[in-house]
Amino acid sequence: MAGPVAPAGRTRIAPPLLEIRNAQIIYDNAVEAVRDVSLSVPEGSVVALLGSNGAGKSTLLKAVTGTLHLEEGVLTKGSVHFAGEDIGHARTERIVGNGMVLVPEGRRLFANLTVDENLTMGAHLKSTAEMKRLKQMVMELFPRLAERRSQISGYLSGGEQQMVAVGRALMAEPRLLALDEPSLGLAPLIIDSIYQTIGRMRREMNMTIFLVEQNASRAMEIADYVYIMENGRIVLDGPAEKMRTNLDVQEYYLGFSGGDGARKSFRDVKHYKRRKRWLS
Amino acid sequence: DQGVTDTEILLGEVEPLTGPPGLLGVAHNLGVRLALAEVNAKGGIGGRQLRLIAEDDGYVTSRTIQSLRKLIGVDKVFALTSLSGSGQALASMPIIKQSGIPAMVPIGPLPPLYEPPSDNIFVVGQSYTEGMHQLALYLAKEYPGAKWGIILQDDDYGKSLGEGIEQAREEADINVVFETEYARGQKDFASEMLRVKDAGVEVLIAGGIISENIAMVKEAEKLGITPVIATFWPGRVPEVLKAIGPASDGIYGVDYVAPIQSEAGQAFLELARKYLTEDEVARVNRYTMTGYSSTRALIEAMKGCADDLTWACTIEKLETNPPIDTGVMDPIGFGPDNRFSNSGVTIMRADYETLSFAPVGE
Amino acid sequence: MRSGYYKETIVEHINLTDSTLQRAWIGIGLLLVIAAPFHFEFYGLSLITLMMITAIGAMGLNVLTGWTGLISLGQTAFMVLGAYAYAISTESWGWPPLLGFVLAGIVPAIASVIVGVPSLRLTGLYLAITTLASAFIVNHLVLEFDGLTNGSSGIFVNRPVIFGYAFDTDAKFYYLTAGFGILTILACLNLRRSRIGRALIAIRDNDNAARVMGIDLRAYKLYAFVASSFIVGISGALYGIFLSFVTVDGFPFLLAIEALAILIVGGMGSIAGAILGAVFLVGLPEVTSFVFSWMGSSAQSLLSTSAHEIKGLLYGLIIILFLRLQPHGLMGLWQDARRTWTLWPLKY
Amino acid sequence: MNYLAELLASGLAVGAVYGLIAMSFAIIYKSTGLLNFAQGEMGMIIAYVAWSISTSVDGNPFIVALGSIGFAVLFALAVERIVIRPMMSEPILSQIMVTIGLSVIFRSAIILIWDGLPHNMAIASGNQLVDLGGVRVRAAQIAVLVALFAAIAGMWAFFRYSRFGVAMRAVASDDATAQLMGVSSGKVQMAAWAAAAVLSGVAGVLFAIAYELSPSLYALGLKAFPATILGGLDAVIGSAVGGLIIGVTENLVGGYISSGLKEVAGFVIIILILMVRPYGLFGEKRIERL
Amino acid sequence: MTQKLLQLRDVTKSFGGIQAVGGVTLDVNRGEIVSVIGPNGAGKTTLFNLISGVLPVSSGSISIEGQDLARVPGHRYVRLGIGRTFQNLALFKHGTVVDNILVGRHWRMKTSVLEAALHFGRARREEIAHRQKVEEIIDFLEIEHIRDKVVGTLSYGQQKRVELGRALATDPKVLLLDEIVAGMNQEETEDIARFILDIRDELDIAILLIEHDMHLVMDISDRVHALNFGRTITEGRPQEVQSHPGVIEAYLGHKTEDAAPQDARAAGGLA
Ligand SMILES: Nc1ncnc2c1ncn2[C@@H]1O[C@H](COP(=O)(O)OP(=O)(O)OP(=O)(O)O)[C@@H](O)[C@H]1O
Ligand SMILES: Nc1ncnc2c1ncn2[C@@H]1O[C@H](COP(=O)(O)OP(=O)(O)OP(=O)(O)O)[C@@H](O)[C@H]1O
Ligand SMILES: [Mg+2]
Ligand SMILES: [Mg+2]
Repeated sequence: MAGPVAPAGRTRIAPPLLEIRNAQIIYDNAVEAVRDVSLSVPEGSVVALLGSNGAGKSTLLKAVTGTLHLEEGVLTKGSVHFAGEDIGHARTERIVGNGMVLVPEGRRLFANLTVDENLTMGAHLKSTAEMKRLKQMVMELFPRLAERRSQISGYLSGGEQQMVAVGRALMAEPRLLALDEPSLGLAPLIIDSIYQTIGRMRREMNMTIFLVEQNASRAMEIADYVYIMENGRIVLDGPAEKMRTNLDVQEYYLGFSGGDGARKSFRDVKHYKRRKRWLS
Repeated sequence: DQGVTDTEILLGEVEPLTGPPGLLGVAHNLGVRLALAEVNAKGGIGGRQLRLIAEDDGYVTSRTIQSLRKLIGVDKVFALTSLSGSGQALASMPIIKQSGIPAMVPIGPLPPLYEPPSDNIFVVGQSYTEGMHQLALYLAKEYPGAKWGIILQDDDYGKSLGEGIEQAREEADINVVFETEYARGQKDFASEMLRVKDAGVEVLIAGGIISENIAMVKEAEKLGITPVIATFWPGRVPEVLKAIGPASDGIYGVDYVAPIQSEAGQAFLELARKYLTEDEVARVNRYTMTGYSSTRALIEAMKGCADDLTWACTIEKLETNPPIDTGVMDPIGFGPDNRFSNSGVTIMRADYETLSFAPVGE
Repeated sequence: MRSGYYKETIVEHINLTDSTLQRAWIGIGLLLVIAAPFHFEFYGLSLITLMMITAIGAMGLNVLTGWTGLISLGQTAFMVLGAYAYAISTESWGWPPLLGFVLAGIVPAIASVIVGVPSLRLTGLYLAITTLASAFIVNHLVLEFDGLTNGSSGIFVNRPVIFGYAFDTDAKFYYLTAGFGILTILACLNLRRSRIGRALIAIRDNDNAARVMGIDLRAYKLYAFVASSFIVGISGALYGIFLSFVTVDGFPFLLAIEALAILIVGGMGSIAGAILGAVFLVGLPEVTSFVFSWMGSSAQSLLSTSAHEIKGLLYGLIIILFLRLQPHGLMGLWQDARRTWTLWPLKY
Repeated sequence: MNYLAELLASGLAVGAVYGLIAMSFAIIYKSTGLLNFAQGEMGMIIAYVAWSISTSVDGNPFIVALGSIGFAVLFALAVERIVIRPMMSEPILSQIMVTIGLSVIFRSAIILIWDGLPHNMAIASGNQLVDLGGVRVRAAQIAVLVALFAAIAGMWAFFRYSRFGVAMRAVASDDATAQLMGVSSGKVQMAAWAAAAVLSGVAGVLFAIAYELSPSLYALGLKAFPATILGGLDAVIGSAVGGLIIGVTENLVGGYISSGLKEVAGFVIIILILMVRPYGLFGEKRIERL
Repeated sequence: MTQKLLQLRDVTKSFGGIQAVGGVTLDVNRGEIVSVIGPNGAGKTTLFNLISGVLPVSSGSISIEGQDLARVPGHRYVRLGIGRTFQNLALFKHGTVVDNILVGRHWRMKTSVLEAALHFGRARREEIAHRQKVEEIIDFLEIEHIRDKVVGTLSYGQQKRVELGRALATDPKVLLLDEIVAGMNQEETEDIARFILDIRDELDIAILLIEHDMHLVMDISDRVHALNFGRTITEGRPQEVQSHPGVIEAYLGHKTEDAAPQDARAAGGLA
């Protein structure tokens, strides 16, 4: 597997910012959720990870941010390197201190803190002045949050909570931002602005993005490189442009039928056991 | 019977050895060990050495029962030297009666333990009721016409004291102006003492065990009132006086055991120094004396049966032996229909200077 | 080595056992229970009896705390009520013991409704406090109504005679307790696999969703209170008979903490956990005594006056170490062991 | 009138002791979601250490104060580091159970290290009687009230102005996610334990001076726990208020009705208040929405 | 017989100062699939909470099959035929998949505590019958492979399916689905779309759907109801709503003659 290279124009022969090698992850000493996965995220790039439910995407992100052990999960084989350091078994705060931040699955807001306090927590490692500036930026990105600023976050609507979760991660201005389904439950309009922001951060701050997303068309639009995961393995990977032309990707992730470039209607979906070519 | 080998006789006892009640249990235990060490030094009983197994129940009834079963059933002791506190002893009665093992009860003698008498349960000392009765009569005589305040604990201990006062009221003129019960474990007695002050109490019966009495007296000091204060024997230990401070001077007490400061008490200490370590001697108090005395009574009975060391014989000797005098309390004797030593009590007063009590009138 | 059994019918899913092997184990267990009095003497037997009584109480608490997630520190109140209901009805009024046992269940059950109704809105430790409060209030009432309860003097309780059969020896009383124990286990297992048990678990995991599924939260929380205190009341009556003497002092507040500890150490919500936890915590003082005697008699005499404090220290230490190594309790340990067993020699 | 004043004074004095320990329960709860069942015992141990220091340095109050605060902090940190921290990601009930185990150990240790006897602890003039307009109190009782108000002010300022205060609440709410924000939940927990130990130590020492020092001192924890619940488990300042309410109620009931009802009265108040406010007087509601 | 199944009249809900739902009137007829769309925080989930009895209405009325729900306690809504799934997952995490779905059958079971404790006769028969039903649902949703797993350990998407199963188990007349396909990829969304259509066609259950996936909404709904700030913007056939300027401005963000411009772009990449 070749893996992605740094985006064009930035020809450095540096190791990728995040690199996972031959990872195996096991829950409860019994469930093998990820097996032999290798993947790398070069500095300044956007890498997307797609895959069906239960494929192990979130598990991989938990491993990267050191929160696996909280759910009785263990990285049993392989290694995870971030910025050259082996973080396979490092403590979460240390990983975060080194510049990686995760928007976890299920939002995980501090339910009894206000929106404002949640955002403050995002900038926990920043100075107060920085925090104010970043908060300003997040409020502009999500005007809805400005209205709800002093509301207890546990009472927000699902989408509003998602905005807080994404905003909170942006507050950290991380070197690498890992997002677990950022567009989950958001209205189309908001999804647009989130992706615009991600794009902007990447351009302006050279932020590296590691994206897990079900909204495949959106993810492929912004990604440089795409991995596809099934049943705990990486089954397919390649540069985004190339992946878009893959017939299976078109059928299973983009919803085009039969390669004629037209989206098929959900009304016409037939049920038959289809076979993905990569699962031969 | 069980517990007797060619070289050894096993005895057992249950008492609280941990936590705050351990103050009482450990001291008692030392008394029993002292009595054993004394005979052992003289060659034991019929050439057999005595050995004691002490079980801790932490003052929890279910653990008392468990420990007794262990002592009787597993360790197979020959006799018991204590059944822990009064409630625990009461709960143990069925087991003890059923097994037939001779048992001495030197802590917390309550009437149901000896009325009606059980064949094998021997109660040493005096009941709380009678002790309180005597103390109240004395105070009534000494302070005629005084206003009385009574603060009692809401358990069988407090109830016994209350009965003692009732008895005294039938015989003497006692004017009670304030009476209350508190829940066991209470620490703050401010409101009670305020009511004492409010009622103008002149004689106060502080019916707590240890900490409660300390709290009451200190509170009286705080409020600037100086009633005559009377406490009961469980709290008659030097530590209480020390903890209260100078305000403890002149507190009344009552007991059937001689004060340490007395001649008999000093002689007892002398004996203790001979057989116990320094550390242990420091923990000697009135419970050591009762434990020692009652165990002596048991040992004398066993000695009388040296060749035929059985339960039946021991019980018979306990019944028929002449009263055993240990010096620190009235001679201990029982009779065919009497399982209660019914020891006489002495009224005493505290002296803060020497941290001790002395019989009144001396 | 077995790796689970394939089930073909639904009946197999709801049966309590799923294999002959399991049935064999249960048979062996029953035989052991029956054989115990022949092997253990006086003391050992009473220890096992105490374990059983404790286990019954723990299973009762488990219905409320383990299944429904309502933490209670007031179980002693229901034990006290059960014990007194039995003692008063059989000893003071001379009613037959069987009726006494029924009362020992029903009286606490009614009381639990009185405690339960005002507590319906409470959760977590807030509920723990109101149940704790009710325990204090019950004790106070028992002392207050001394005409009925004999106040602080307590009531002596004799071993029961049921249908002319006297459970007067230790072995017979043990069998009586074992009988109650087995009935409790069966009742709990059945409840757990019924709609009631599922409703309770649903309330614990997500009460709002449970309501949307048609579960009446108030009614079911009260069911849990009632069922739990019924069982706990029975264990209280047995405990009273075991002690042969019923007073409020016989049921210290510590028991409530210990009951909770049993569930945690055993594994919250599991019936087997409650039983194992009871065995563990009731047996632990024996273990510490053993460890202590193993340290040698010289050590013992050296520490003569503080030996018992050291035992206390050891007791606390063992609990901490156990939870450190096995935070999911004895059931967690058991599951780990079983997984290793079924999966061996394959690792995953 | 004076009778009432004296009842109130002693109610406040003992309530302040409950309040301080109640605050320490709440601090640990608020910042880690854990209930420390050994809090009363920790206060007791600190009081004993203070007593030991005072008997060996002849009662110099400054040395005693510094020494016991220093000890409180070190003690709390040691307990946190050795016993609690390794349990951090385990189920909360297991953590609570560990603190129950700790309480057993501490209670035994007291008697092992010191003894089972009650003692008179005379530090500085803590025992001295002070006359406040006809109401006599001990100096230590005034001190405990002062300490309580100082603690209230300090906590208020801390949670109002410090970002660390927000972090503490975040850790209690979801410590895994707090770590994802770069919060070191270990540090937060250490700070909470240290602060709690100091508060309950102050309460223990001053109680021992004003009343007595004995191995049953830990029972103060059993009094303070209801106070915390009354104020609200996560309401640090509310718990202090809860302590005062319970202290005053007990004394009023004892003074006007009967002592036997003292204990019960406190609990009845709690039940009544919880029926109206299921999260205590000042506690935060559990947030739930679908 | 009226075709009207669920009727909302002028329904309002306020939280303190916030009016989350403001005067919504909405009907769901038998055999219909109706979608509710709107920006985040528009009040869609709150509307569901009102219909399913999680929250009481502030004013207005809701009725099902002509029966007014105002005086019905929350746990009885399900008996009247209202079943739902939750946006943020509200499963019983420690139970297995089967357990969770069985809870959906709860209200149809009648065993009393005593019978349950004995597990005999009716209790046993009933249990078997309802388990049968649950197996059918598991079959229908194709989740056999996880049937005995503890729900808390399933992935997000798997849990959503279990929720759907649990809601189906309540035998609803109208099924409320709150963002059921969020977190699912194309393939899984297709499966769910098929389930929804089958549920409607085969089980004759009306469906009220909250969804942000416009393709799905436009493809399968009979009618669409658009909300903003708790108020109705418009209601009508999918195409009408999609081209409504208010909806575009508040929600979609661009004129969408063509349903999915970004897909078109993506498709363009193929050429
Ligand atoms: N805590 C856990 N314990 C046991 N198994 C788990 C746990 N968490 C996840 N799994 C299992 O690991 C596998 C991968 O789950 P994961 O959450 O990583 O999937 P995912 O790719 O994120 O799926 P989705 O798109 O639905 O979020 C699933 O089969 C799941 O059942
Ligand atoms: N219990 C509550 N207390 C206070 N405010 C609430 C409560 N529930 C909802 N709200 C507010 O009501 C508004 C509507 O919320 P709702 O969840 O209905 O939105 P929604 O349309 O479902 O949004 P989304 O698409 O993001 O899920 C939100 O602004 C939310 O903050
Ligand atoms: Mg996921
Ligand atoms: Mg919503």
